[in-house]
Amino acid sequence: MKYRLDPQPLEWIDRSESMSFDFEGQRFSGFKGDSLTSALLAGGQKLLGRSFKYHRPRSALSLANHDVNALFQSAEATNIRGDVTPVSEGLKLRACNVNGTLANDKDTYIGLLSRFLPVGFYYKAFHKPKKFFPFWERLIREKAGLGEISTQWSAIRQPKQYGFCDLLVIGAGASGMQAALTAADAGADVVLVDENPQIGGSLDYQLVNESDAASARRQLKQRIAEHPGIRVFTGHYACGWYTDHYVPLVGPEGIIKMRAGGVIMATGVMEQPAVFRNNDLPGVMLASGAQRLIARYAVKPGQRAVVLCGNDEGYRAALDMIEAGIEVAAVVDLEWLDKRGHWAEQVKAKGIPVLEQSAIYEAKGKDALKAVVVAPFDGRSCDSGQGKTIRCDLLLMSVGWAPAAQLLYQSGSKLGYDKKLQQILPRELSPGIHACGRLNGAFTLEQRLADGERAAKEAVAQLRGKTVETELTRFRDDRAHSHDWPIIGHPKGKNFVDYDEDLQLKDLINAAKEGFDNIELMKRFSTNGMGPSQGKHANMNGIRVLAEITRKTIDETGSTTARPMFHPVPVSALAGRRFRPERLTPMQAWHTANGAKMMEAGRWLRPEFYGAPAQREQAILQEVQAVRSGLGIIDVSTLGKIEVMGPDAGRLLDVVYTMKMSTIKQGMTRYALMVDDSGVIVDDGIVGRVTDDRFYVSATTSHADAAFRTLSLKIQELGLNVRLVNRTGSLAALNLAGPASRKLLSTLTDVDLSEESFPYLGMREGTLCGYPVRLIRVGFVGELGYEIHMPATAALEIWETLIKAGKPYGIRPFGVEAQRVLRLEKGHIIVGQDTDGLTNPFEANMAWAVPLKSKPWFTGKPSLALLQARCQRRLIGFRLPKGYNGELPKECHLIIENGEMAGRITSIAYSPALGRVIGLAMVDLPLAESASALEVRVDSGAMVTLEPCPTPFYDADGARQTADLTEVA
Amino acid sequence: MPWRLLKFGLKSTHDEPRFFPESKPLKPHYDVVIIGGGGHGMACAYYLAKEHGITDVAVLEQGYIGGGNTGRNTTIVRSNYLTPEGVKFYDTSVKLFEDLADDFDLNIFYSTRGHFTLAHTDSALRTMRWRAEVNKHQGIESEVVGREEIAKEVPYMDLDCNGHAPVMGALYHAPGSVARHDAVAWGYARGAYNRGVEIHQKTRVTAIRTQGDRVVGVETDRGAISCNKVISMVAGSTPRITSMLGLRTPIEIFPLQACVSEPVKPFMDTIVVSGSLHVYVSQSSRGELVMGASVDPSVLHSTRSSFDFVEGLADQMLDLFPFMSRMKVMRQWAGMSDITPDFAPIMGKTPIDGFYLDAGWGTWGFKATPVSGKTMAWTVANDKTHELIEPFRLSRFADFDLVGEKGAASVGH
Amino acid sequence: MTALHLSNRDDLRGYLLTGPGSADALSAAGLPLPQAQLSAAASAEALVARTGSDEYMAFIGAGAQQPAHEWCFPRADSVLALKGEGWIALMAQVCQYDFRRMQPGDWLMTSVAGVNCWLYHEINGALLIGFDSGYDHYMNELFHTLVNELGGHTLNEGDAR
Amino acid sequence: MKLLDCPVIGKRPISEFDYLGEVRVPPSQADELVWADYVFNRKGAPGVLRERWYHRPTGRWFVFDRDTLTDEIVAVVDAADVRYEEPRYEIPA
Repeated sequence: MKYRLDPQPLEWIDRSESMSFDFEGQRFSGFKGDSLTSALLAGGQKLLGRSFKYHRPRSALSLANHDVNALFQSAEATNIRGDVTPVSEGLKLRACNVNGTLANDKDTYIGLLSRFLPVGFYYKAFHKPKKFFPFWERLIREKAGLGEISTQWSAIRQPKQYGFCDLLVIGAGASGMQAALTAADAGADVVLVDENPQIGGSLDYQLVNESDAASARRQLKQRIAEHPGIRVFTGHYACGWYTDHYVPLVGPEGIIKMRAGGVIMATGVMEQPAVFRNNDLPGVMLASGAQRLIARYAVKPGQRAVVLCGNDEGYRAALDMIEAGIEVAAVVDLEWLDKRGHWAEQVKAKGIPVLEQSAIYEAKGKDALKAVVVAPFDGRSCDSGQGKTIRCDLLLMSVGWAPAAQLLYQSGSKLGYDKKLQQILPRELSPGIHACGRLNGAFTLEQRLADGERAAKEAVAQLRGKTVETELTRFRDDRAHSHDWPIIGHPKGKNFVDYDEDLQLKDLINAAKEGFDNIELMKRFSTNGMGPSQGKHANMNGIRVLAEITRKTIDETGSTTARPMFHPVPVSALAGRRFRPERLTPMQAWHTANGAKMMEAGRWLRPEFYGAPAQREQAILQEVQAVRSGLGIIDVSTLGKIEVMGPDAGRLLDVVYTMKMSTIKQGMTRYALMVDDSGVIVDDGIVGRVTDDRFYVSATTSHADAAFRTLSLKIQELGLNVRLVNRTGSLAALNLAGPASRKLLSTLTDVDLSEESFPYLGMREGTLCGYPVRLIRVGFVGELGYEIHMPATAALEIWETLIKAGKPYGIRPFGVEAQRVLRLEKGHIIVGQDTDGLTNPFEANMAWAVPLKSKPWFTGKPSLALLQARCQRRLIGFRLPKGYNGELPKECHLIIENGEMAGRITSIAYSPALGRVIGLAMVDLPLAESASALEVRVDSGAMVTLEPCPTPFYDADGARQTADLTEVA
Repeated sequence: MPWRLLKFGLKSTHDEPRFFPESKPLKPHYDVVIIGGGGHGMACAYYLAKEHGITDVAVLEQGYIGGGNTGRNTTIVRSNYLTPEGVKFYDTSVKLFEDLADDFDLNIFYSTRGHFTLAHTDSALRTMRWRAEVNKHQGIESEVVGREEIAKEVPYMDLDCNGHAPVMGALYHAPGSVARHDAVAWGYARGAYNRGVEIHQKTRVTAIRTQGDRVVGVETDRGAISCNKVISMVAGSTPRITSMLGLRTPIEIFPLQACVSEPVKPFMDTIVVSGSLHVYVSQSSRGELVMGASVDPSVLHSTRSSFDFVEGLADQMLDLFPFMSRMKVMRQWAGMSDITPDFAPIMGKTPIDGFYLDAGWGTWGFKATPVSGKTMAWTVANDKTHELIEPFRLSRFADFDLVGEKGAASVGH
Repeated sequence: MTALHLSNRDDLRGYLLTGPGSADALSAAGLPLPQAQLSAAASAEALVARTGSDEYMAFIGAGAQQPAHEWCFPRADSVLALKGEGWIALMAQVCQYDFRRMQPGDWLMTSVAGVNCWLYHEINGALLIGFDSGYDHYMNELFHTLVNELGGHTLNEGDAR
Repeated sequence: MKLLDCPVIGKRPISEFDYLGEVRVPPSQADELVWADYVFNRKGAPGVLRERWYHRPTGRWFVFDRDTLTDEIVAVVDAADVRYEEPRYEIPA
């Protein structure tokens, strides 16, 4: 590890534990705490990746999770960011987006073709002739993307948790640490979050060799560690700011969704590159990147350095390089040395040559930096004629900063460009949002600490409901730390503005020339800032370029919208634990023990039929026959079950349902149809009257919650004196249906089941197996039958008792499928199957359920009054000839009349009782009323003739629902 | 290498003409003012100029070209709708899309991928068959396919959805495509501009002037314009415009969100939609997965993002594609959807003479870009509703004569 | 604090009382009567929550008297009892509520892991989580997993008290 | 996730609510056009909208005035203030 330095005072690595891993087939080793990039650099591997488009050699830039040209992949993961991913033993890595090997990438030729691929070239080529586009597209797709995924990977889900705090401080640099302490001292419950594994921020790499920073660092860290009011989350990044201070913190173990009372943004600044020819060569780094590499990982970024300065910080970096044993060949300052402070003096004092009013005209080297050409710079361009070559293998760029203001933008805060600091700074903060530190223009250590304290005081006061004057500008520096034009043209280009997307200066200029001279349009046309780093080092220079071209100010130019995520977030973390609430009836265990094939009905599981999947059709038929000839039992616990009580109960039900419910006699029930304001059918069920002021309502499984909600809404709207109790879960229900039902039930209940005292549609209360139950004579399946509503706690016992006692009658449990056939034989609709999103009762052939004349009002009545005369279609019954054995039509096959669509089948099934196929179809008028035959087109394209017929198909006069057939027979 | 690329390489200067004009002052009068410089507005301007010779047209855009829902949608183009009128309309659009690159001489990356709409319940499967039958009747390639056929095309999908709501089948629509959304707006804008249409970005309409029941002009933050005809093609901003005229409509605005993953090498060639799981996904030519869900549950005139959206999307997506857990979501965004009660657009003439509406685009506006532009241009040029959009007239609500698209899944896209 | 553990409270019988006279019925049965809406009052054998202006939920043990009221309906809730160190961390995974704020005696109705629940913080420190018994299987499985992941243990009913 | 600050139950995430949209009151008298306007048309423009929300875990209804541009709750509305009598009229078809 020839580039590893002696121990650094604040290094993150643990030299007692080394780890080895493979990169591109070569063995490397690093220490615990190393990032992949630092370990590779320590081992002398400078080439870390290839660029997206031109496959140019690239290396480390920031060491701050912005290095998207050093992406790796393993058998288990892809697009691994080397600059922030810790080494682990045994990893096998290769570089992403290379054709062949990293060292020998066959796609490097694309770089040679770059002049043929100007900005937006793909919009202007490949589309003519049209038939060749798929060919070109395939080629383009092959080159697209970065890492490779494996579709064999298993799902990873990291549990998430909710977190809460008074104040969330994002960024644990000098100002963030101070803000957290000040706020916590004032009694606030503070969370301090930082994306790095340790708190300290730039104090620990930029000011690591500053003696006055050392004591501040020591004190801040120690006090934070000891403070009971501060919870610290290192290794977590705030991926976005969402409404009401909801800030997800993404960490190695998963996401903490932090809900804060207020947020202090101390997110700092992101160092920006200079734009010059070959500014992407391995060896060209951000100054802060080199400082991180040394301070955190004790890795030497090079042997002989040139430092390009547009600010004081560059001089600090130069001193740090010297400290690390790196030869500093020269400092190149974009301006005059006398603008700089004491760091520059120290550099000068060490005899380092400083080239003033100069810039890097170009960097040289094939696969790595070998030299730079320095030329005089007038603030806008270089005098290339006076270029001077300096040999070096490291170039540090220290030309300015962009605020890490993504979350600030997301919070709705306003920012603007400050000419004094040459930086975008906060101007107007949203409620509960605070900003401090370098993000807010406070640059010296004193300023940053004072600004942190200020922001915290303001935040705490605001939390406590006090109105406070924000003094955002009070501790801002009064000098620039960014150069307003660190951008150097070059006739041969390759001066990159966006490393992610391989965009050169001319690409932006040309985009603007073509009319894409709005910052958003420029982004979309050129793709500047659209890569994985989302413009973290491309946006600021992009704005500067566009402002220059259009001769506008930075503020007039504006910036693109900063959307989440701040850093990309793994889907495994976003997905979290898998919650799939599943609702079971009390009879579930019995169903599965007895071979039920279960189906999902919303959250419920219901038996579809009982038997092996292979015997599906047969099982359903047998279930149907059991109900018709003997006895069947079905679990209908999923029905909505609602008690409606109070003086206005009848009035409520009259408003909600089409038919009059307030006239139901005690102990009787009535079919209940619900439509919406526009007259469309939304639900059906039954309403029964328990006592004068008490009703019992059932609703369909899928609409149970909505029906309850509708009832309670009407109570609110009309101010009715009604109490509702939703008993869907506390009561179970079953339907005991078939000719033998009365006989069986009579032995188990104290209710008088005789036809005279308990007629069809009646409802009685009594006991069954000793439990209180409600019995309802229902007719959905068309046989004598009883719906039994019972306590959920007793349901299984009652069910099993009935099954046992029903043995002599051949009792058979039946599922949803058999019930569908049974109800179809009776011509009953299923809402949502025989109706669609626009079906009204007239179309559903249920005019009988719409008492327009006799009822003064119900929801949807005026609409139905209007729709009555405008019906365009009608639900009718049809059948196929007995013994039909041709291709069977299916639900939703179309009725065709004279070659035009004229309707569709909504339900169809073989009726064992009738010995033929029957169904319902929604058919256009007047065809529905006049046709003696309908043609339906089946899967094969053939036409099948349907014979319209009246419904019910079975037992039209309903005799079987009232007669006790075992006695009749 | 295509000739065009050679040409770029052989020239030393970049002398490509401008797509759009530089900013200049508004004229005091135009024959036609189009509010909204998205795909629809630009398409309408393009066809007005190209097919009807109407070029005294100003397109007023409050932001930048294509910056609204045109640049925020997930770029799916298809015609497998449920109603005959919907199918006819969107099929015309698909056909226009197929020739658009030629028409513009601009590559819009129109890429036919095939489109699966998954059914996880038997009722969804029934609706799929309904759609397939209606589609086939009108000559659209559309069919219900079983699990085996899905597995063949999308072998890496977990059809059992990890045990909940397994896939039972799908509606497969071979012509389902994606296109580069921005390029569609740019192509129309360039074509309109080259034919004399004026395009004014950063120009916000603040009022619409009427005399009696007639439109006579618009006011903007850059001055007033007199004109004879105003077409509102502003999707998510429609209620702001209609309220200037006191015109009531059923439109409500709900945010619709989407996100993209980090780019990876292409592996997914088809478009997959699941209404039950509220997800849809395709892979762009940049290698990013483009993913979306259904609209947010409450009205909001904002393009803010919510975290619940990405969480829910990620959670459901893993039931279909477990391996995606090791990918990363890079960026999320939102658009404002103008939703109607019957999930069909509102197009054509209005009770106000000279004021035309092209709205109610909900989550399905991008795929209608060419046909909307074309039929609206015809309608404006002839002051008579084009027959393709007759079913989408605003007055259908007063007539209780709604379009039946609601039967199709709400996550259609 | 003791180690995290989970138990089922099958001993509680639940009732919902609504309408005028609910409060009197509770008092007549000697049950505690909470004053504020969405607050609860407990006695040794009973827990009563006021869920509306004249609506109450009562959960009573074997020794308490069942309230007599025209509109009194038995409920069929499943009730989990969560107790011990780390219960707040566990709840943070399933519920968007700051449980650090929940004090003994507090009553809360919220969504837990996608299921509507009522929660009551017992004076002795256990958190009761009640929900529709249809979700019994789902919630038990989930909570057992969570408790095990967090290093706690699950107990049979009876062991809990 | 947005929070709704409600009377009695306090601040709750909107995922616990069903959104019922604009509070609408049937017209006291109506012809066909007025009725259709009530059924279908909405105040779609950005601004303060009076809306109903249903809190599922407690079964409670809330009415808020919310600014649909900024997503801020402007006022909590007493349910009694938005009550109406069910109308009783016939619309000539």
